[in-house]
Amino acid sequence: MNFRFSDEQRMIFDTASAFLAEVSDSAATRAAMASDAGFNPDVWQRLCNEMFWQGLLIPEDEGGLELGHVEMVGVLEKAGERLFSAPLYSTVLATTLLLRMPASDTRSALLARILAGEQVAVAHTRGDRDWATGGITASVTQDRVTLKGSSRFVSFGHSAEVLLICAHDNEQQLNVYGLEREHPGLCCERLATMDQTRAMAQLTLSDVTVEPSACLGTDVEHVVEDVLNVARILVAADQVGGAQAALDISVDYVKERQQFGRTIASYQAIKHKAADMMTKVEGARSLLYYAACIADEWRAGYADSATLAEAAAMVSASAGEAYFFNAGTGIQLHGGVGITEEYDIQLYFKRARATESYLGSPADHREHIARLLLDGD
Amino acid sequence: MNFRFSDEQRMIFDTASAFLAEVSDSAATRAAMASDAGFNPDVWQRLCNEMFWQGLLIPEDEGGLELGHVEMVGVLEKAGERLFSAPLYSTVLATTLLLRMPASDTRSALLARILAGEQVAVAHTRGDRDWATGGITASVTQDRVTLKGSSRFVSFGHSAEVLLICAHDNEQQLNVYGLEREHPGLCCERLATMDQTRAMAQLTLSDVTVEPSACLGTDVEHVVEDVLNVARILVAADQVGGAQAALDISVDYVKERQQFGRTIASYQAIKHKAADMMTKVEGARSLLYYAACIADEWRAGYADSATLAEAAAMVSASAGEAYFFNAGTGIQLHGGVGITEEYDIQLYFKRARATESYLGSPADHREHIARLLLDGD
Amino acid sequence: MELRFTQADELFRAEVADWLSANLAGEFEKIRYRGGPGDEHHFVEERKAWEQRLAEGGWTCIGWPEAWGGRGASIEQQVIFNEEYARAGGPGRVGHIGETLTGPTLLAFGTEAQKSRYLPGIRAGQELWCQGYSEPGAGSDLSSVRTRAEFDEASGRWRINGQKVWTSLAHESQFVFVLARTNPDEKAHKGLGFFLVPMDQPGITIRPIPQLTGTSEFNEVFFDDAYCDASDIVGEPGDGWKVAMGLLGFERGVSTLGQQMLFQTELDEIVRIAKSNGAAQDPALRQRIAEAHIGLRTLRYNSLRMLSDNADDGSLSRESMIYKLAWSSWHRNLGKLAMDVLGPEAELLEAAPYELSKLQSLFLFTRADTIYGGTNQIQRNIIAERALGMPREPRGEAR
Amino acid sequence: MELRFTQADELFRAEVADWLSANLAGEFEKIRYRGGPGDEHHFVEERKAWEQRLAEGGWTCIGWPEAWGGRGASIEQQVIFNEEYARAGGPGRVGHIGETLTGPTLLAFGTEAQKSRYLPGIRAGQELWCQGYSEPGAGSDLSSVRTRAEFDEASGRWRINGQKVWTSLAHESQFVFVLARTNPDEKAHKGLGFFLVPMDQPGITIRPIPQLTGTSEFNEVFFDDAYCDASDIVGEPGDGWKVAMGLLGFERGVSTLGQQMLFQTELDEIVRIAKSNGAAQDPALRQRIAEAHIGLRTLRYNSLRMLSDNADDGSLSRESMIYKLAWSSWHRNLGKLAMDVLGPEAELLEAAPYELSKLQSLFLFTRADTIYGGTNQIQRNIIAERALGMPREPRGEAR
Repeated sequence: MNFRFSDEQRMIFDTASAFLAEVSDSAATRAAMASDAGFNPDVWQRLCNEMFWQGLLIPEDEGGLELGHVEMVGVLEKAGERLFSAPLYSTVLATTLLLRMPASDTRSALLARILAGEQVAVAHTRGDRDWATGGITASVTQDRVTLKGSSRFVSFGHSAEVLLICAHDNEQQLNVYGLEREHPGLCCERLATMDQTRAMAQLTLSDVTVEPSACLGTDVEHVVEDVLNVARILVAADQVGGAQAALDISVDYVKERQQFGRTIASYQAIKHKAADMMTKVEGARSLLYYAACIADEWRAGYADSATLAEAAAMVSASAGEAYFFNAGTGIQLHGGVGITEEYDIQLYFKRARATESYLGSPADHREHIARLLLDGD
Repeated sequence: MNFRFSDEQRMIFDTASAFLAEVSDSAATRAAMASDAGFNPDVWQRLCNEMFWQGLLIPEDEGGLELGHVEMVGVLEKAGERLFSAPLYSTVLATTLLLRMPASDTRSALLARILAGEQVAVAHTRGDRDWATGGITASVTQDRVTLKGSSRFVSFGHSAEVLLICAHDNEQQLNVYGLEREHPGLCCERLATMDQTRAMAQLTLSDVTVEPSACLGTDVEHVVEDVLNVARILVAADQVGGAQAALDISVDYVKERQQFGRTIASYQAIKHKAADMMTKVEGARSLLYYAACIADEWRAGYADSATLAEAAAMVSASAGEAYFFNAGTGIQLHGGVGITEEYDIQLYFKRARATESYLGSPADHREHIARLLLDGD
Repeated sequence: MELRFTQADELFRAEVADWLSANLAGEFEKIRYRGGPGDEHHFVEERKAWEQRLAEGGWTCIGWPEAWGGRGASIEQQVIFNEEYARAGGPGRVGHIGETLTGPTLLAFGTEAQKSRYLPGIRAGQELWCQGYSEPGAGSDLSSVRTRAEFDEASGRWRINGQKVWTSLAHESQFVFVLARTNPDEKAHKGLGFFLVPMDQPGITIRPIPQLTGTSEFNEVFFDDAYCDASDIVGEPGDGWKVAMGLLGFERGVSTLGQQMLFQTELDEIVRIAKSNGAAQDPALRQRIAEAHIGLRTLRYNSLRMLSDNADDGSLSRESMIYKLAWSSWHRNLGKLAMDVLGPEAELLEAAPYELSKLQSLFLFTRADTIYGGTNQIQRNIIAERALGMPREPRGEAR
Repeated sequence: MELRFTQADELFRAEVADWLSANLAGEFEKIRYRGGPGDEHHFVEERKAWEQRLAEGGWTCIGWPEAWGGRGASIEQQVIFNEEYARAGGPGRVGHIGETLTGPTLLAFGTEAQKSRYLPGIRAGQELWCQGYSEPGAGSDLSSVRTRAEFDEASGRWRINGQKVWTSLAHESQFVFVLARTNPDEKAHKGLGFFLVPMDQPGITIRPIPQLTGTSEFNEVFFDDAYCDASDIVGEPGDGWKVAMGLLGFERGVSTLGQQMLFQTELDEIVRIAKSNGAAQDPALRQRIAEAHIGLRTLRYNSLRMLSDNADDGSLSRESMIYKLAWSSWHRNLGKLAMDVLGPEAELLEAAPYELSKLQSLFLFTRADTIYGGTNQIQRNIIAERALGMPREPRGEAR
């Protein structure tokens, strides 16, 4: 038992901080937001070349770094601190899904493309209240598969070179298919969203026909569920980072700001709000590191799906609420300027709201926990 | 439209305050708590003789004052401020129920006994989570009725001279029967409860036989529901009074108390808690006065049962939470002495908890409102 | 204590409703429910025309004395008017600052000449006003005014220099009232003056403030040698704080009832969505929707108490003191509730690049509710100090 | 970062579990799960005997150096011991103040003579300690000490006069450590001394404080010419604050894990009741039960971070600073949750006149959690000032 980062891990995170400070300051974030794709391709290429985060989870024998979710989570936390606007989460999600598919040449080829800096995105949900998988169906015959339907809230689906499509087949089994973006009948459009730092797309498939070989895995509903629980932990990392940044920039602001002849940081009402923010984020962080450990245990086969799901539900509820609380309270601590476009706190606020409802609300996650505790024998 | 007390009403409340200050100070409350009956019979007799609150709602032609629920609520608010420990609420509840029963000699006789200072209590519930009416059944034959079962949380049922028993008959209709305390087979025992200021009893009826003439009303389920909604408003009055007192004594305490060289009332953390307490209690009070008006409109036939139920649910949720919040926060503002037996704030805290779960929790009341809003067509 | 209105009041209600139904139609149909908080920048021209239509019908400034063109309407009638106006979807009033702030201020503190000059324009819906109170960096500290007013002997006028912020509708207004320091040697509440200043002059520059909504309801207003006449000071130099504080008192009035009707419209919309998208089956959301309903009704009866009490004497009652904190917190929670009821859909804009839906706008704009007009922290100070008699906050003692 | 324990640690766990299972039985069966917070006054004699049984088994003071009778146990082993102790229902320790406060304080600041005199008695479970910190009216302001210690030249001993409050187990203890002012001319943190004082002397009077629970876990302790030896001061006169602050640091330690196991027992009981009485079907309670579960797990991983960090260096980490606020708020909410899950039954006492059920006791006693050891308000000050670098609270400037 040792619940502390190694020196090597600390170094990774320090490097991440330094890189992100350079490529993801306020101006860079706003430029990414205003761009059509929602990110800066040059930054993405630098990330892939210099940081190699896209290969962090990929096994060494596939050419990756074969590091763990603890490292991934730490990096995403730093990205969240900086409102990093890039297809990092989406690519990690796709990687995680791919790594749970049976080994195949198709899979290896996709992993190699990810390592080379290409983007892969996952379409798994209709995107309605319950975030269940669905929205796309697969009519499977001997020699071809026809995909139909649509999927919303596909993270960076509009800019991905390859889409991993989760589709229910004739027998209600969930399969995963890999499609090139240019595949005939596949339409990927960016959605106009309130949070502009995490670009989302809508995929529409009108009678898309693929070879059976495009299928990366069949009957993988449970695998996808596991992967989405890992995804929740990855999102929670972003939330913890954002909640920390919201606290930090707000404390910096109130220390500077004078009112009624005192720095407003000296008012107890302000101090206690800040203390509550810190309590929220440190609590969420403790759960986050636990969940990251569990994701590694799950990958290694030591933790089962239920343990992973419980960890994901706990940290999603906690980090989602912490981020929203901290960003909202941060606006309040900023006072009037908090609602102006000029200050960054409102960007954290919008990202907090977007991530809080992504892949289930805190109340949904608590209900998951309640089922575990209360609905047994 | 005029949402303000008349001069006459203010006078009634001022008189109530003065009387309660005399008979229900901290020492008197503690003496009542420690007594077997949970109240001081002399004070009760003085109340009946000097204040005549037991006759406040009774029509003039039955010998009462024929005042409204606004006056009753105002008096109960003052009683709540003083942690008044006496069978006032229980008697008002019984009166309200009696007044909705068909006029009869039996009814008039009971009203006269109430006016004379006797106590009447209502047994209406098993007292489990949902507070539904029930627990006692009536086997009705031509010439006699047999009552069986038990009822918990009968307010001052152990000291009442007469018990009004709500019982379901063979056809699942709810009827009301009047029983003398000494009736054979009827056992009324005081319950040992965490809050000692509002005494509660358990009634057990083992094959109690009564004449059909003991029946005060048949098929009155809806009437009893209305009366219980009035009861919720009466309890809310106690809660608003208690919430106000919890605020007042806490503010008085922090103004006196010095720490780190300052009166602790000068700390913003303390001031803002007090401001939140005031916001809660004033909000609940606004709903309370509305609900009291609705109770009067209901009595006059201008408001229907649904309007009464909505008002009761709203004020119960609001006043219940306000009282608990204020009493709990009051303990915190008192610091260490808040948890000692010596200070009164803990008595408010216990009464707040007891009343908050009595006749339904705030969450139950909100669910009632949600049904109205969300479950229609 | 009486909930119901008299028969005479109900006749008045019918009159208001009939007039609105006949007039808020045709060319004005499209501005129904528009121009509220967060939407002030929409349909301004149409709303100006509407303001004049209202004036023609005698429905502006109904609470003013008849001598100044009002109806001398009772509190009850004003409540009724505001309710019916909101119920009919009456658009956000462009003239509200003149009607509810400048007017009452002049009626209380102004000279006869000032009243004659300014009240008719407000009453007619022809002259619009904006306010110049807050200054950059001063936030809730109204008294830290750095804008200066000097009497210019040469021109015989007041010369104003400084900067104001958070000014709504600055572009649309003919006048601004300005709190400015007349005596630079005095500090805080002392040495202030209250000025009535025409907007259309070279010395005034307006800069919109881009907000998190992508819109700019608020402006900065710069005064660089702006002028007003010698007679355009309300009270004497040094009276500014007294006048300004009186004015703040006028803000808590019958308009709260109309505001609540708008809130009800928002809540109704959220209920409608919840029933259609399955959120109504979510137990946690059911609790919150019920809580919103209870909270709004609380605001209503709180306002009725407030209005009934105010009829009694001029002082602020306990329920008045909590009102800003109560409504702004309630409204902010409503904004979050709207998003949570929408679920994932909450993210989807009306249109690219950044056109918000009505509920998104509610969500984002309500974060300002707990800040402007005195933050929730300031409100709590006020409650603790004025209502509960707790010690005042120490000033200027930070380290 | 590694969640799992090593094989060696798991062997140690088995050893602890085995010993407890063999020893916490028979005569000690009845004290399982007893004597925790709010229950300290129960089974005191039996728990003293148990303390000695523990000592015989070598299970007291396991974190102390072997030279002083400890096992020099690693943090991991201490965590394991505390977990297994709680899991087995180990009773509230009567010796915990000596073991976790006096001992570490003497190990850090004491003389060899003091260690030799006091450590063995603590280690053997023979000499129990209580603490004399808080004073009446001082509350969270530890530094406003009025108790005085004067060196009495005649007897060559320290003479102590004053009053302490909130002292648990005062009647059962042989010693009390006392923070007292050695220099009456100095204020606040200065001029204090830290004394080791025998309880059994005429100058000491104990008065139990009746609490809202009807019980008296806490006492007032009066010092009227009480004495201790010249050598019974830790450090020099004037070092008292430094010693006391060091001691407060020792409080945040491995015992948190054991505390959490007790919390888990409480939560399990609440879940069991919810499943049996229908509360488990109440959606609002489901949310709160889930929240309690998540909160407790948060405390756990927060503690593991804290312990892992503490292994690094001596300073308080961020997660340590929030811990008191987090656990006390969580526990207080748990008490309310217990009542709401019970519903109406929550009111029913175990027995007249005022014997509380375990959950009622939890409910009432947890109101103290957010007060003692620094109120939540003080905790927030500490977090803001020490962790976030915000300005300190002004002292003594009220009006």
